[in-house]
Amino acid sequence: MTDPVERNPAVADPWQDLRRITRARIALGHAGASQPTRAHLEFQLAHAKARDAVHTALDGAALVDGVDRLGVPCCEVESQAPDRVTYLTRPDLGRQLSERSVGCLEKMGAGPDAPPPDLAIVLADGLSARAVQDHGLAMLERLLKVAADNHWSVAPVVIANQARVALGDDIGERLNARLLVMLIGERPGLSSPDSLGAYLTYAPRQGLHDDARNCISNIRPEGLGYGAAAFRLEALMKGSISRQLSGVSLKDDSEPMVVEEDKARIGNFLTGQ
Amino acid sequence: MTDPVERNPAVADPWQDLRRITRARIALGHAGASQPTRAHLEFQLAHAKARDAVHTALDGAALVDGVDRLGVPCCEVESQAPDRVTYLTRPDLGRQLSERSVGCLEKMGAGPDAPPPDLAIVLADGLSARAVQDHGLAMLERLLKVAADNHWSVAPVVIANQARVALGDDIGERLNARLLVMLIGERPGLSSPDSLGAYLTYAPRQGLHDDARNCISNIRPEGLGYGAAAFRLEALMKGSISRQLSGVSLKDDSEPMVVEEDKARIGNFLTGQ
Amino acid sequence: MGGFSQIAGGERWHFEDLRSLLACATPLRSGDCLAGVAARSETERVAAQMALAELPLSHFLQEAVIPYEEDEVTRLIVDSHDAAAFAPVSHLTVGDFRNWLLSHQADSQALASLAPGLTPEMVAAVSKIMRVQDLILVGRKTRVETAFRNSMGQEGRMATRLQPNSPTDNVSEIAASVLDGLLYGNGDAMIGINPVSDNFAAIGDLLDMLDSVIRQYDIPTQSCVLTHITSTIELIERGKPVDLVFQSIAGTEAANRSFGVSLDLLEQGYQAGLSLNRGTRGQNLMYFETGQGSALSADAHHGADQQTLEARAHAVARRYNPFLVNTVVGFIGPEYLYDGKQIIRAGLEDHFCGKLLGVPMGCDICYTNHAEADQDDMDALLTMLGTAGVNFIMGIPGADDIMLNYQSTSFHDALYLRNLLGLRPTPEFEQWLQRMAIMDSGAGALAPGSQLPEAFGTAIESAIGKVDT
Amino acid sequence: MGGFSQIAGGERWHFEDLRSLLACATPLRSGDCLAGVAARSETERVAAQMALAELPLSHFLQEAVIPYEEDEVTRLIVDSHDAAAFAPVSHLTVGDFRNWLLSHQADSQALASLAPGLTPEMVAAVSKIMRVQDLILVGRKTRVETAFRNSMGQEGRMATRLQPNSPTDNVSEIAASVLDGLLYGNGDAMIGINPVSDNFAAIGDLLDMLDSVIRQYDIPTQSCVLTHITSTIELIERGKPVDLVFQSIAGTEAANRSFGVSLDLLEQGYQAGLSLNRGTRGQNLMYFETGQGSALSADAHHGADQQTLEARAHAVARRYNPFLVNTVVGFIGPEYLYDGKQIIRAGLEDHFCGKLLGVPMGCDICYTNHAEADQDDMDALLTMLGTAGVNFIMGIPGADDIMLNYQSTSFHDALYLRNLLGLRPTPEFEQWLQRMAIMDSGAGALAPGSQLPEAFGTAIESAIGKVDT
Ligand code: B12
Ligand code: B12
Repeated sequence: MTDPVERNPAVADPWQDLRRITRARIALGHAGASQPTRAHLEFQLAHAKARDAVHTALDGAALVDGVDRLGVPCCEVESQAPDRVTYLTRPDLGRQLSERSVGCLEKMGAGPDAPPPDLAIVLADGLSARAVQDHGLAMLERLLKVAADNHWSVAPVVIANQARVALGDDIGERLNARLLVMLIGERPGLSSPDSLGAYLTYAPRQGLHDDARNCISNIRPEGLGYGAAAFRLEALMKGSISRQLSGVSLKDDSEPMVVEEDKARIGNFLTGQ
Repeated sequence: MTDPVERNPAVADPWQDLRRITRARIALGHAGASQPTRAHLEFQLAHAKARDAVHTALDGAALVDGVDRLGVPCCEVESQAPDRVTYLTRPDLGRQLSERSVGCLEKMGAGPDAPPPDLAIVLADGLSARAVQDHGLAMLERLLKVAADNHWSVAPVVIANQARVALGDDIGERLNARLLVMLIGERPGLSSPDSLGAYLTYAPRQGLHDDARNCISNIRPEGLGYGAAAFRLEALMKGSISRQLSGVSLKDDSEPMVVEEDKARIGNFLTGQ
Repeated sequence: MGGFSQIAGGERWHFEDLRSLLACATPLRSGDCLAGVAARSETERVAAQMALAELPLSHFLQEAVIPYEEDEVTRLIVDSHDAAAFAPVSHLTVGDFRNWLLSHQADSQALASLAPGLTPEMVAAVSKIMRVQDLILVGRKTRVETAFRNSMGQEGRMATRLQPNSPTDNVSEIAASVLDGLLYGNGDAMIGINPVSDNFAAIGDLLDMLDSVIRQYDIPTQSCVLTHITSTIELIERGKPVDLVFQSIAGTEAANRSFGVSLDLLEQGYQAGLSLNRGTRGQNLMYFETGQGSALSADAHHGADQQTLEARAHAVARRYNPFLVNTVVGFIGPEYLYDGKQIIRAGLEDHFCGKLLGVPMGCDICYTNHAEADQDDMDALLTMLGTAGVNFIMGIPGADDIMLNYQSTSFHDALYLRNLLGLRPTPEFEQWLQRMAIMDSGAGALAPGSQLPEAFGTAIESAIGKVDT
Repeated sequence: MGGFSQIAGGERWHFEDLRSLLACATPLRSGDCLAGVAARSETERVAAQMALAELPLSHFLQEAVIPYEEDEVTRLIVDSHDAAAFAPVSHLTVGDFRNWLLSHQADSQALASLAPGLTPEMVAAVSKIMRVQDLILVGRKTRVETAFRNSMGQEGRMATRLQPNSPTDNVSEIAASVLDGLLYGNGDAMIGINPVSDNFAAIGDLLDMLDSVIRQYDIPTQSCVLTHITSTIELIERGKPVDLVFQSIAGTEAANRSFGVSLDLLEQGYQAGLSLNRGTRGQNLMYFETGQGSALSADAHHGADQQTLEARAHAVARRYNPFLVNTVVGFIGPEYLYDGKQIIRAGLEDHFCGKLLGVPMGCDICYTNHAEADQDDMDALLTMLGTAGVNFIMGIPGADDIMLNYQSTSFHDALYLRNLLGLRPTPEFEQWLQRMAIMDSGAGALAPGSQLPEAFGTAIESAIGKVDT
């Protein structure tokens, strides 16, 4: 060991350029067979930030403002989980409306005699308030357009705090809606702290399980774009209303769509297809 | 694998009888090379109980009663650690007297003009309130006798809550004592939830370190008996007062004493000595 | 009347029935607290473990944790129990069963013969009185070998599932991750994509894509697209090239129902897979994912603890001769496994229980960003599962799944474990890696210099060319 | 002016000096929070790690963590630094030093030559940007061999210190524990008693006793009675048979002072030990114990983090060619290492740092009852240290030290690790175990049938006879 070691003892991978077509952590290189220092520390930083994302609270007022500006009535509710720490360890509480919220929804509801609205939409924090903060209104706008196009009546929009997916069952039932779409923050990933999920339930009511829902996931500019997400949701909603069900038996058999941009458009370059 | 396995697949050790001479977990036997189920679960139970011991609070009133009955003045103080959880993680607070306690000690002190007492004694919870609860008074009684025998004046006895060893420095300084003996609960072990330690400091004052103290440890009936402990402490205290120091330079060079009973009295049977 | 009593710590403890005895005996975890079935103190927990240790194994054949009448998983367990295989240990208590498992008599052969005689509740019970080191030691002795296009589970081997997920099911993105994984020596367990979409056409495209890659490079591995089993069945009917048939499963009928499946439906999927006859070395083709907490999450736990339910999920899996079963241990979140400590223990328990039941267990060593865990915890579980002889782990670019939003093990992690413990990929894949000049003939070390292996050179160059323009 | 800046997570972070940069870069632990030197957020911690990764190793030769003028440990580090040994890596940053350590170039030979060129602050720094798996992988490559009456630290070997403590220094009690340990194949690192008393006569008796046992049974091991070094020196002068000279040490002059020692005093103890010339295979005879938190506990930490100070304690040890150094990792309590997770990481860090500095590291894998830890955590650390090639661990009857009141590893734990990883005792001791018919010639398995080995039979029978009456 008298020779000085190389200046950079980590080995780079010759396919680094492919990093431009994906956010996946490929071509990290290696030190021995381990991850080089740079990759390791970038990971650690992303982890620190993703943990912050989990604990960030929803700015409900800003969302209410936004919904107002779209000219639809709305109402803010919260689950029975009083704070973030409880929310994280008590999903059961995150699935039930607080008493205050129940009252609030009752005031909003059209009353038992009014015709049931076709569609209710919830904007919920879930595990990433940032997701619904950043993408909720854009998706809402598109969904309202889809509803208008299809002549579906829409219930007041609900903004939900400390919410789990199944909180929508309770909300949808109280609003007496035929179809419920829950736009909810997915758990934040290292590379996607702001991913939105859309869960669709036909005839929502308390006690339903996930087999009765459909899901569209990873909605965000770097994932499934707003347009593509709305397109798919529309297909599912139409199927749901016409077949009067949702969940496992409702399949998406539409043509695959290319609304979203293929960052690389190089296809499966491994087999040249 | 058609033969039924033996009824007790754990193997016993042929030297089990030696368990009678020690509390050490010897001759546990083995299953493969691992600890048999019984030994493992007994360990787990002891662990559950030792953890309880850490969190048990001192019954100060009972101790005060006991000291009263010995006819000596006493005073109860506490450190700056307000509760057990803080105590465990903030030893710095456990080494400082609360404001209330300072006032209390001042009232107790003989005043700056009075001759300094030769000996101050503290009974402290430390990490096992049970230790001082069970053995504190018995040791105190013996120490008072030693003091009387040697014509040492004794300051009021102090009962200390949420205390670390070094809290004695503060107490001793305020009592202006020449010698301080801190009787304090040692951390509870699996087999000894009630072990008492005695720490001796000459000319106690804030800012001293452990090199300025001497220690006698494992005081309890199954460890170092009260009589033996008092005997050793007396030897150390005498040396300390005559040499006007304590700590690393003060050594116990007395004859080894056999006050404590050798449970087995079989000596080093390995070499027949 | 009934139930179990135990004196411990100077107190008398009572446990109503087997279900609550098992729940109270489980090492602390958040999911059992959430369900309200956990022991209320450490001493109660040890008391339950002591009572459990004294229970004869044969008792488990008399008392069901979830009633036979109400639950098809219980019926499966009871009806398929092999009394002859059970006979050699039928006279033991749970505590002595632990002793026997640790003894030298319990070698790989003995354990394999015993598997059909064990019920999931028995193995869950014994795991609850085992320390982590016991779970490792016994886990390591149990070997479950299976085969499809290569052979899994041999001593000294550990495979990886290459998981090249994309948030848009984008084919070029997926291809880039597949390439990365293969060049890091990963992918012998399978190349398995979680599709973000449940659109038939999109999933069909992914199946075609993986099939073409495997064929073009002649990779001794299998593909999987982890969509719902009903979709897979439909795609098989439409003639798509399905290697492994995937489904998430749980330990109760009701939880499976909430996943949209039943034992019959799983059988249908299994038969559909078999009909294609695509395995070359064997016909194990079911791929199941499990994980503590899923039954409770579907409110379908019947008051049982999540670890016992997990073992029951393994018993469901066992029925279909699976190629691999994956406990996705820290996947759901802190409501079931709060922190690294709970995830680590659960991962080792699941591996142990599955293996003892005769199931080819792997583990997705993972955590989410809402759990109290980090890479150090994963390294601990990874290292221990390696010493415990796990059949496979995951391989994900940089450990970061950009679609499922969680952290698992990276391609590098697998190499770490191979280097540390001298573990090797599956034999067929190892040969392929050498043929392709990806790995040194040594124990899985990356080929020196990291020159691009020839066969992939052209593909990469053309791809990079296209990216540049 | 001065200090270090880093942009991370969209913010700019500043660290005043090397000392605070190191402290902020340390993975979370309670002791650094107690000292008020820890990072205030996870993002700040990573920022500090990033800044540290960019720092040239040579910077550590310019900026002292504790001033040269104030601290004899700093003076020792600076004055004994071997620039020639350092040269090969002198141009690297901390981040690239990590890369190099993980690379295949950094083999055992290269690492051994480098050791004298490294300062404790350098190795502490690089450990802070390493994952647990990195600490294991590099730890395993570093080998430090020493010898007294047998040889320590060879590849594939792991020794144990038999610790037969008694709350009354009772000789029969101690003999019973020694017997138990030997018959479980433990004791090659040493038979080392912590005396409860500091009475000269009592300690002298213990020294005589251990000496007579080792001689009578011709055990290739060494004894140690862990009293204060001043007492050991005195006892050597009185002609007592001292094999190893023990002392607890810490990483600052002030902390050592609170332990009642100085570098000079340690040298005196070392020379006194050497004067006896009792080693047969070598003359490494100092035995040191260290552990994160001891400096802070003595209020002698100078605002440095506890892990850096621990590495400095290793540098103190290194000076005296120690036979073994033991990081008693979870010994003090939760104020320094709060829970199993912190204990595990600290144990692996200490092993890594010590070895890299050229110190023969072992670990007392342990916890107290006031910490949030349990046997499962110890199993994790035990298993990982085994794979990391630790020189020795502890062997205590049933893992329960009935005098020091903490839990460490049991005789059985050592056998677990040997079985799992194929580790063997030191060569001389292994032969002795076979000669005495205690162990099978296999990898450390207990002799079948557990018949009493002949040589011990008489002693045991007579003892049992006496107990009965
Ligand atoms: C966590 C998770 C699970 C957990 C859910 C348990 C739980 N308590 O969280 C488990 C492991 C059980 C699971 C199972 C399945 N999942 Co899932 N899951 C996720 C994941 C990673 C995160 C979800 C999230 O963050 N939710 C937000 C929080 C706030 O919601 P929550 O109320 O806490 O949790 C609920 C939802 O997560 C919901 N849920 C979870 N998965 C699915 C899947 C479907 C189809 C539906 C309707 C609901 C649903 O169940 C939870 C309890 O009510 C997403 C990927 C992603 N990036 O979002 C995939 C994802 C939603 N799951 C998916 C699939 C396919 C499944 C399965 C159908 C797989 C299978 N073949 O069995 C099963 C069955 C689901 C069911 N019908 O019950 C797909 C959906 C694809 C699609 N477009 O339909 C996704 C997008 C991942 C993927 N691409 O594979 N899943
Ligand atoms: C924990 C401990 C330590 C820790 C203390 C750090 C800490 N923050 O707790 C460390 C590892 C640093 C330590 C070091 C030593 N210890 Co020590 N230690 C213990 C132990 C296991 C528990 C003590 C306890 O529960 N205290 C109660 C709590 C409430 O007190 P505390 O305020 O939180 O902590 C203080 C005391 O623990 C004190 N302390 C700890 N050890 C010693 C030793 C002496 C001689 C003195 C005066 C004080 C002292 O220092 C702490 C900080 O002020 C005891 C064994 C036992 N069963 O008690 C041995 C014990 C007290 N230590 C002992 C010895 C010999 C030492 C050393 C001298 C060893 C050496 N050769 O260097 C050193 C140096 C001590 C010193 N002068 O500073 C002996 C004392 C024998 C005797 N009769 O004199 C004991 C009995 C164990 C033994 N038999 O070996 N020790």
